[in-house]
Amino acid sequence: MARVFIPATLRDRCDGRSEVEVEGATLRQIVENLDAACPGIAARILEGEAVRPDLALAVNGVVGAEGLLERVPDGAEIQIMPAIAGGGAG
Amino acid sequence: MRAAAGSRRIVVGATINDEPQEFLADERDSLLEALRERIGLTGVKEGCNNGNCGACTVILDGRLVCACLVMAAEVEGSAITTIEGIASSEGLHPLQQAFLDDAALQCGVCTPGFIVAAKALLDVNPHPAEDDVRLWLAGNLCRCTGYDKIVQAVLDAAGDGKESA
Amino acid sequence: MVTTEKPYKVVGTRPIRPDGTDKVTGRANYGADIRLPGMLYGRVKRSPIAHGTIKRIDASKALALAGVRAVMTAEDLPRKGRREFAPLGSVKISLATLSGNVMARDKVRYEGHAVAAVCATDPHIAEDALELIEVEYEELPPVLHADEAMLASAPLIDEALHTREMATGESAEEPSNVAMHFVAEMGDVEAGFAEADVVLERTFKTQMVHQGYIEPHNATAFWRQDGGLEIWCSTQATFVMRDHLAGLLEHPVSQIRVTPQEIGGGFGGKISVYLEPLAAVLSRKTGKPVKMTLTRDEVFRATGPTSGTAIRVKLGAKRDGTLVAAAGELVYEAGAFPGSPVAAGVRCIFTAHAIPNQRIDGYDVLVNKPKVQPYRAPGAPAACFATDSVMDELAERLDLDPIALRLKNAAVEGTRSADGAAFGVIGSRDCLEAIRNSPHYRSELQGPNRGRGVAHGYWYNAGLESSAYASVNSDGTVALVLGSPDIGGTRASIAMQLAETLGIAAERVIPQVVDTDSVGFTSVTGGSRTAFAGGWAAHEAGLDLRQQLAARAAKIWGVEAEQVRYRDDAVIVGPAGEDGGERSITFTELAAKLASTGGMIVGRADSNHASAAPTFATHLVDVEVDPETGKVEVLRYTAAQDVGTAIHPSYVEGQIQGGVSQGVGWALNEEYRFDEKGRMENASFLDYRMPTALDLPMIETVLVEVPNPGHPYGVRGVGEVPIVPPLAAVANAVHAATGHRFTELPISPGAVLEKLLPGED
Amino acid sequence: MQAVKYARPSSVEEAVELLERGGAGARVLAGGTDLIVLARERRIDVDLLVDVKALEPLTAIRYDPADGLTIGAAAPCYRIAAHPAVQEHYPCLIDCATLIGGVAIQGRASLGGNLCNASPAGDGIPALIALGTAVEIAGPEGRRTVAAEQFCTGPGRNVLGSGEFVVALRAPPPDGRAGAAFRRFIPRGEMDIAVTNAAVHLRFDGDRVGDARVAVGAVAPRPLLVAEAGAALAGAPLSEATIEKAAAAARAAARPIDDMRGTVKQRRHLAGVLVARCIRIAAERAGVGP
Repeated sequence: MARVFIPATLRDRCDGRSEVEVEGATLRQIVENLDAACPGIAARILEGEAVRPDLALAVNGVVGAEGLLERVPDGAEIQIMPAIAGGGAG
Repeated sequence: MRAAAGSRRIVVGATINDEPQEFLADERDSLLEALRERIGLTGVKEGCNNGNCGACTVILDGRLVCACLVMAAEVEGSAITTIEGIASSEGLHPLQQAFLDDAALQCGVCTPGFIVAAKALLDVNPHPAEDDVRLWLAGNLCRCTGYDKIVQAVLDAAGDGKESA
Repeated sequence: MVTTEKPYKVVGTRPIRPDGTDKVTGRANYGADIRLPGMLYGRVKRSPIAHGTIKRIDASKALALAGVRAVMTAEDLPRKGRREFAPLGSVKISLATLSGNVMARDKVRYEGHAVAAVCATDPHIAEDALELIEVEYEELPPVLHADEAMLASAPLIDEALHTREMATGESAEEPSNVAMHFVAEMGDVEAGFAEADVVLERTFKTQMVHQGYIEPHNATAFWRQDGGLEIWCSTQATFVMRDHLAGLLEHPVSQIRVTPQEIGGGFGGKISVYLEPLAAVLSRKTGKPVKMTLTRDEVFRATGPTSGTAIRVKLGAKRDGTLVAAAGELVYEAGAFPGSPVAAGVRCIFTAHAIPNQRIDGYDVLVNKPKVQPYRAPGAPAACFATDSVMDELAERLDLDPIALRLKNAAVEGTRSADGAAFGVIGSRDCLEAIRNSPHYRSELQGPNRGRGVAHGYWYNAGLESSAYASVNSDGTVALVLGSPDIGGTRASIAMQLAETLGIAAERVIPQVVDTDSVGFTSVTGGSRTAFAGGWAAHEAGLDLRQQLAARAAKIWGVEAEQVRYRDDAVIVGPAGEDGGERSITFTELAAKLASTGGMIVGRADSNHASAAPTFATHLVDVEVDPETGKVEVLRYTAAQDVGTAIHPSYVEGQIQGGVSQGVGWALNEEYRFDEKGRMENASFLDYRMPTALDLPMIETVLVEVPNPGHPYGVRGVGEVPIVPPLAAVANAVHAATGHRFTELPISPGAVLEKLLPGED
Repeated sequence: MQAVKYARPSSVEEAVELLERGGAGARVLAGGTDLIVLARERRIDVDLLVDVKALEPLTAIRYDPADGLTIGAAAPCYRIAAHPAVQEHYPCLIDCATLIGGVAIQGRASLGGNLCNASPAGDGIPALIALGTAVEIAGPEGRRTVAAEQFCTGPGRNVLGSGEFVVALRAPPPDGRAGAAFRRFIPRGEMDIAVTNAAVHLRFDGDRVGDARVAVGAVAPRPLLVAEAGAALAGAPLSEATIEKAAAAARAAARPIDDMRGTVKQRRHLAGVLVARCIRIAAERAGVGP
């Protein structure tokens, strides 16, 4: 079971809830199961076969490199956040 | 502006890093352009090309100048020292060693100008105070270090000079 | 000063950087230093107006000039779709945006926007040719300020742009200059404010500022007759450059090789492509290598900067200082194409503090100014300026010590930010305490017109992919091949981590940064990720070497590999031999035997770790304000930062001192100034006033080491966060000195005088 | 930079001829720190650079107690600042010769060039005006002399006619108990264009100010000699009241503009501040306490 934090503007899909608990061992399963709980939400998160280019899914606060294949440990927290870049320090 | 007219090639004779030489330049070349593009002394850096960053600092007849503010044609008969002429066959100049020891460079592109400028300072003031160093180096911009370690390196190099003298 | 002792031999020492000698003798090759046989010189024709349609481009006179070899325009670049993306680290960037910024097509969107490029046999001729390229524009009214740009009546910079709601991915029906709207919300912000005893709401403004690297952008391209494209340039991201060129030119990645030259500073501004595709097309047209360099004027007008911002912050606190609610609205100028760092601003604005109820709105807004690029902790400094100015006022209002107020509310392990993420092990409190305990904070600031300010900042850091190859030489050294361009000394810090893993001296690892064909994919040098991820890859390559070396020793000794162990002191030990003693061989001895026992060995790693840990910084500054001139002098500065583990403390200190310097410049004097037509007025180092050596004191650093549990050596990125607190710290100090709050940057002498001389005219 | 030719005449007459024949596109190259930038950025039309640094009258610095100080128009700032007579008698010139740009700029830039460039904010000009400097000009009609305060006519404009150039600057000899000072205000510590600058020369008769010359820059299209400020000081002992009167006169004379380097309000205010500061330093240099 993972705890998905729902951003404010997606809560209309989840009866106003800010967190939803769903099953899933990978992010793909999490998104599929989330869509079952909150119909239509997957269409907002995905574009084609991948996460929307301007979004990122974090597992326990960390955005991994494996996209929807990222493993999700039991009890994990999932955040849906904008994809953002860094600068550079030299 | 009038239409572009072709410019002449000129031959300039100067002593560069203790080697007398003649080089071909465009009449409208600055000393910076001539050093970099005609002679290949690319240690002299271009940062702004209008005298505000000091990356192209060289010593011309004993005086610190911005190579971007000198015409190549003007240096006929002059002596020029660039960063390439600071170290000797015996090794690095104490300033160069101090910059390494003190981590006084990050990206390194301003470093040649700072070292040439600092050398000119130590030539006239072998034991400068921190304020002297800051004032003298105010014409050289560094964006990486916040100047702290550069100023320290110059002070340290001056200290080394004192010990060995 | 460094606060902890570490159990390491190499990590934490201060060896001389491997590339140092070349850089102090002028031998290091930077991008503009390249000279190839037959090379042509290219220049860019730029728009003199901020907004307009291109009616006609006529290059015939330029092409007729003796020595001119080719001219290109946007017609020579493939048209890219808005939803075609190229990767850029953890984000993706629209190729239409990239292509449109590289060269204007149909419309110019800012003064300095490239409209054509020319190459010639001599740089002077290329410059002469610029004046002979005729461009006819139909001028449009420019939109120069975000607040105007957001009005429904504003002229549209891009008629096809519709505001996109970040979370839902839905676009508005009407076109707008607002590219994106971000929201982050946690708890119940209304209820939070209702609970508060004190509520402060203030609005802050900052102007565009430039990264200010000393080396202008440059690129040299050679498009070979067989289709291979060679690029030499100063970039923070060779592989990103390669992939972007592949997308922009519709040329196979396999046919593009990017060779990084030494890079003279970047700070985020040398990630994007500018000249490379232009040089490539000109080379394709001429069959010759083409070198292009920007002038400083062009660097200011057409690269960088970071966003000008308008930020509203509302904080609610209990009487004891406990923060109960925060609301923020961040409006960031994107420049002429979408992509401001407002999302990062949203992420960072309140995150250094534990606040249960938050609502943050962020807007990415187009204006007719250069397209912004990342700049050191992009988005965070302006956000921190806003929040920590209000924190300062709150401390004053509640009669609390400013550090005590921040300690009371400091984020700790488990604290959640508005996007729901909870912190792991962090050093937020540690930095605040380090400053509270510093001699500087304990000293009394004496004298008139002086003031002391403090601020506390946060940055999240990045991980991403890095590769490393390490080959053992017969003399007991290791050649380390890296893909990360070294801007600030990362060759040293990465080599040191490999040396630590192998148990050998730092000087025995010889690092080299190589081209995109010679090492595995390595992402951008940026986001403070290089020492973290590059070091991790080097560590893994070292582990690979340890294993192979142990196996080789086992083979030599005729024992099972499992019986052999590589010790941390670089001695390989195995089971007792015939003489009864433990078998052992040093790394150096074994290196000499490799060739005759099966060949030399190479350790490899392709690593991709996401566990870059966040960093915090607390800055303390004393200033003196000249009441007659309004000039602010920085008297003393101390910066405490959670650096994880300081691999090479000198370069960690250098990163902090450099970030402080940029932050002080941003606070006091740096700003883009535009006239009413959107033409930049101060595009030179004379009038864009970056700090000189005279403008700063020595900058004291306190390296607080809270190792990152997600890294083998505890590394956290260190380069970004030092630019976050200075804006607020300086503003708070000026307030202490003058009694005036400055909500707009820069706090230039003119701005200070304006407050000090209210009655005079 | 557009195509240019370079010439290095060996006499003043040859230089005059080159300039006259070259017309508007011919420019005198002294230190080059302004000219080369302007030419490179194509902000001026130039096709001939006449390098006058081989001409002895343009590089010499001479001092004679009777005639005063003569500075060759192309003498670089560092040589001016290092000259013993300048150090002893004209510290006001050291103020500006060590402030124009950084050390590398001072290795080339000249006070003559700074004057000819005629920037309203030129850091060499107020001191020349305050000292009562005469500008010696060579041209096709021979030599003529113009007072420093008359030399600049507007931003980037001066009195020089076709074929004319400045040979030397002549400052009068020190006159009894006198002192002068130059100060400027810039936002950074160095490497900036003055937001406002000022210079003051004071000559004392006993404990009274006998004669005062006050100049301010960057507050009008050209650097100004503010006679009212001088008059406010002359004839009375120096006091806070007369200093404030002089500062007020400088503020009143200022006709500044708003631009990216400063505002009207700021510049007018600074004119008063800098004039007051210069008066105090000049008095101190004259050996008169405030």
